[in-house]
Amino acid sequence: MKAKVHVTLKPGVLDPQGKAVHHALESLGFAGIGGVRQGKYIELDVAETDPAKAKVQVEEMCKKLLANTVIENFAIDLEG
Amino acid sequence: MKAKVHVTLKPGVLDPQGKAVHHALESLGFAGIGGVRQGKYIELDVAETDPAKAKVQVEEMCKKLLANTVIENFAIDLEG
Amino acid sequence: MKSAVIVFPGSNCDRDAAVAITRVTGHAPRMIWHRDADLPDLDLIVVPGGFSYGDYLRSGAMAAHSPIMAAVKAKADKGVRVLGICNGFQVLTEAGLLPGALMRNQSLSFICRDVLLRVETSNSDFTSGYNAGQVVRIPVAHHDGCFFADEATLDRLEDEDRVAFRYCDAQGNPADAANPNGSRRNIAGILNPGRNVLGMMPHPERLADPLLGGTDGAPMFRALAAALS
Amino acid sequence: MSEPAITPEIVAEHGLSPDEYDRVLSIMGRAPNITELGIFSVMWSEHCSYKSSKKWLKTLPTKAPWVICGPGENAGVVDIGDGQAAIFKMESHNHPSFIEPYQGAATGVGGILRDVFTMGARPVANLNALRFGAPDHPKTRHLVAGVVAGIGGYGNCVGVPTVGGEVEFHPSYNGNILVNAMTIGIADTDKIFYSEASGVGNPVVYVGSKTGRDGIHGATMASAEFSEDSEEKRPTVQVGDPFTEKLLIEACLELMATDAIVAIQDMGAAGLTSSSFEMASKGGLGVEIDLDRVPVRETGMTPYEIMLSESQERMLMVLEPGKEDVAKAVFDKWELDFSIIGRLTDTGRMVLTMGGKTVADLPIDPLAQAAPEYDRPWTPGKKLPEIAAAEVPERPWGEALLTLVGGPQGSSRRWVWEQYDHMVMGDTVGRPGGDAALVRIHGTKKGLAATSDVTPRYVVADAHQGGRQAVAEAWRNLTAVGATPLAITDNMNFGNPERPAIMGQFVEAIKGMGEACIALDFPVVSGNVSLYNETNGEAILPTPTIGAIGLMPDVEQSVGIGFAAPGQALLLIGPEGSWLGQSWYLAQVANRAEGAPPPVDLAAERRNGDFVRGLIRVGKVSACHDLSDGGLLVAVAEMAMASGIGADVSAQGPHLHAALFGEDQGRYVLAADEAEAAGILAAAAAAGVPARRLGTTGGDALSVNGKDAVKVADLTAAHQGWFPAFMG
Ligand SMILES: Nc1ncnc2c1ncn2[C@@H]1O[C@H](COP(=O)(O)OP(=O)(O)O)[C@@H](O)[C@H]1O
Ligand SMILES: [Mg+2]
Repeated sequence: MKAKVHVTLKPGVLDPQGKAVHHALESLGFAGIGGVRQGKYIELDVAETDPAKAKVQVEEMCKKLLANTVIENFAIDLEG
Repeated sequence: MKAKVHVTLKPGVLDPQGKAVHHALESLGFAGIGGVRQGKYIELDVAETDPAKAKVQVEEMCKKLLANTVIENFAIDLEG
Repeated sequence: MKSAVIVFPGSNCDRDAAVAITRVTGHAPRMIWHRDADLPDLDLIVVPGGFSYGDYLRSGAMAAHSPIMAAVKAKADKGVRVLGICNGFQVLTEAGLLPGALMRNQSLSFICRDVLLRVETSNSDFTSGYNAGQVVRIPVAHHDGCFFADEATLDRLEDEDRVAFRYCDAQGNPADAANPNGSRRNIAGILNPGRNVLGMMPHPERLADPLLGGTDGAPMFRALAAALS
Repeated sequence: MSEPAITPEIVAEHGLSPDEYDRVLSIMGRAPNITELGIFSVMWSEHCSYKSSKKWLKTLPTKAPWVICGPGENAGVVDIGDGQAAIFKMESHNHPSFIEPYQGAATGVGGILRDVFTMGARPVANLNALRFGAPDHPKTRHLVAGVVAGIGGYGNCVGVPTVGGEVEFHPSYNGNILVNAMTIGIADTDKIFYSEASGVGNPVVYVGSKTGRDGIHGATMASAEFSEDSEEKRPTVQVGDPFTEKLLIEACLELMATDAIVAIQDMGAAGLTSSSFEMASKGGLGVEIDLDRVPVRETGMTPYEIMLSESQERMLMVLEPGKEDVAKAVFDKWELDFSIIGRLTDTGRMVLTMGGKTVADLPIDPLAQAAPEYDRPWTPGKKLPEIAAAEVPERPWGEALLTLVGGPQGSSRRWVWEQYDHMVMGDTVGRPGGDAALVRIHGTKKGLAATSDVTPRYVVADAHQGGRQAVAEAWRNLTAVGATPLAITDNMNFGNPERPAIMGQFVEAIKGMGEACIALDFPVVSGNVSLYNETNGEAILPTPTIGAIGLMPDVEQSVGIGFAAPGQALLLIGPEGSWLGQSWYLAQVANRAEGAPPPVDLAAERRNGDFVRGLIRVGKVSACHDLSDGGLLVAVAEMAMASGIGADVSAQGPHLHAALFGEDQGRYVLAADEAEAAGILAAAAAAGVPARRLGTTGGDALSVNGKDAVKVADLTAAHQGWFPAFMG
């Protein structure tokens, strides 16, 4: 299966990248931008074909490695 | 509206971060991982309420700044 | 030689470049703040190293889109020499003055050390102070120095003699082990078709003073001054 | 918005003892509200009030003719001649780095940089002293990788070279690593900025980043013993933004070049609370702050949150009246927040308002003066027996040497420092890998030498000798490059001071440090205390890290550790090796961490060092290395590896292992032209300095008494190989 993982900063955690991107977009003349947050997007192929089991496995991966749960949240989508 | 932008490396462009994550997952004992690709995920709030116009605007942002089209593709989802 | 160093928020090798140029050529460059949209009459523009805009999003991306880069592009089109060092190289590729992209080092770590470079061409005002094939020692200090371009672009760079420097071993071989960051074909620096724009990851300004451990960077500035005076 | 009632539980959560809370009540004359309680809590925390350590810190020598400002300000200031001053300090970020190694270490660097540029100095060098758990502990690699990346990520981006430091491994740090960061800056002596507020009515200005809910309670976290459930406290981790810091440095220095600033203070631990409090308190004034004017990045922040937030990259200033526009223009140029949030008053009170209402009103002086100060009970450490060399089994020296230089403690730290930009700013004359780093003072031929040192295994065995040794080793490392040692900053990392044995380590280490400072004319000008470094009751090795700087009048005169050429004479300055107690050899070759550590003869230390420095300054020496961990042979091996040139050395004495690997103090190895050797030995004899011909450089191997050569290339492979292999 394909797992799509989004890793985003927890609400309230400073996002210097998002802040800088926001600023840069404004100076490029884009108006009306309320806020920008930047995260990571990770795609993985896992051999596991049972969605429930795959989910558990990818969750494990997120907790152990993909996300820094001190400051980040993660969300998992499974496909096919 | 909220725009969700995925920026991913083009196929064929080497992804050392994805490779390192793959390797690290394996050494943590996760088996059966076929491949890992890492990209960026950017969330923006835009004032524009017309979906078509918002899409054009965010596409502009991607081409001008958010993605480097020499090496990256982007995809845009609009919400709300 | 009338030269200038562009200063972006987050540039941090701007002073180093100015010191080296002054030291080697006797001409002090002007420091130009990124918001100054007009550039004076110049022979050489240096886009220095550092972390412009924090290198957030992608190294060099935000600086590449700042107004001053439009002015730099216009000067480059008129043949003014433009030297991008490290972050400056990243800015020049992001701005489209040079092909390719600089990606995260293969090791994923920042790397600061002296490396050996083979001078690939002496046919430019930047490299005419060296002999083609000469091996020089110059430091790198970067996180995103892995030069990437598609095969066709790489072939064209080679066919047009636009590769300026390659990472090499002591014998001058562009060996894998001598490549600090995974750059395609060990490329450390490239020229534009007009040969008036050079981007390179290593820092020639860091070794232009014997007290800092070497002077292999000095011939670049000396040659530029000779050509442009 | 309803505020929580002040219950005994809430008081306890704020780290205030019932006794301390009674004092709060008597100062306030009423029960505090939650914001006021929060302010008391952070101001009286160990971190801000130094309540356990103050009594002893006061005993350290802090004066010398060249000291411009000792402890008490953001950083220490020493005169380096020609109207210039060096400003420096070291600070710990131990707990945050254990919880989130990248951000914890990064924000540690950010914080110490701010302490230095707050005073008007441009930061010119960073150092970092790191201590991790056992290499085979499951968390160690992750922590090493994160901390090193974080230090590099921050320092590289702000463009200040990271030129030196230490890395050690020991199981006592398994659950409590140490991350001590040091910054050195240069200022003009007539442009130094202090934090003492003055001028009733003067505007109080906030600059830098916006305030969020970061690290609320960070200061109290740094003052409480660690336990497994501190994982719960995770959201207190702050994220650093080195790009904003770089802008803040440039903006502050630009404004400092004008005469707009009366006083300035960074917002460090306890953020807006401690910065505003300390500025007003030092000036004997009051302060009024309108919290609605504090730039915030989140909605609905309470007064409590705004006052206690530890968001990074922020500064508080008092301006000359009428200079608001000048200052605002500078911060606008650098695209940083700028807000006039209040003014100084003559009431002696801190009055906070929000939404037009007073949300806190406390007296400044009584609060500051009533800050608890404890004379905690302490017990002296037990004296350990001296280990006789004869009872330590002897192994072939080549094998022992490879073990030492190729192991976790003795291997090269190149893997670490190559992730740090150590050359940016174009003045790094002495790069990492030698005894002290050497940074040229921009535009001059002078240089500052810098080092950080402590040998915790000595301190745990005998805190008094260990304290002396830490200072002496720092002094020696500066001397070994030719510099005149000037002053130190100390970072006292210890366990729980409420335990008399730990308090005893602290007290004895301070006594030893103080003696060494006096004997070596090496005052303490700044420092930091980090207590409660324990996990589940297990304390770290007592670790009083010494950061030190020295002055090199002409950087061209300095020497490095690498042999300059083959055929050079090698000389040993100082006594023969004899002391194996607490040595690397005993621990790593004989597997025994035992005995008394080497004593430090401070008079000999000074005499030998002054002699060596004198020789270097007159150009008689081509390479120099002090002897420390691993003794004579490890030092010679490091000199050989640094140059790729071998050497033969002669060893004397009844026990070869003690002669080669003993860690006796106050010693150096010098290389010199053959023609100079006799003269140097004669001068040493005249000066009463023990010295002898040790050997000769040359070839591609190291040998002892002409025998048993070990190839330099093999030593180098082992020395360079361990760290990268460990990190994978
Ligand atoms: N964390 C670090 N960052 C930068 N340099 C380091 C670090 N750790 C060690 N070094 C450098 O490695 C060299 C050897 O360190 P160390 O063995 O502690 O030196 P010494 O024994 O002379 O005190 C020194 O130049 C030191 O500055
Ligand atoms: Mg040393």
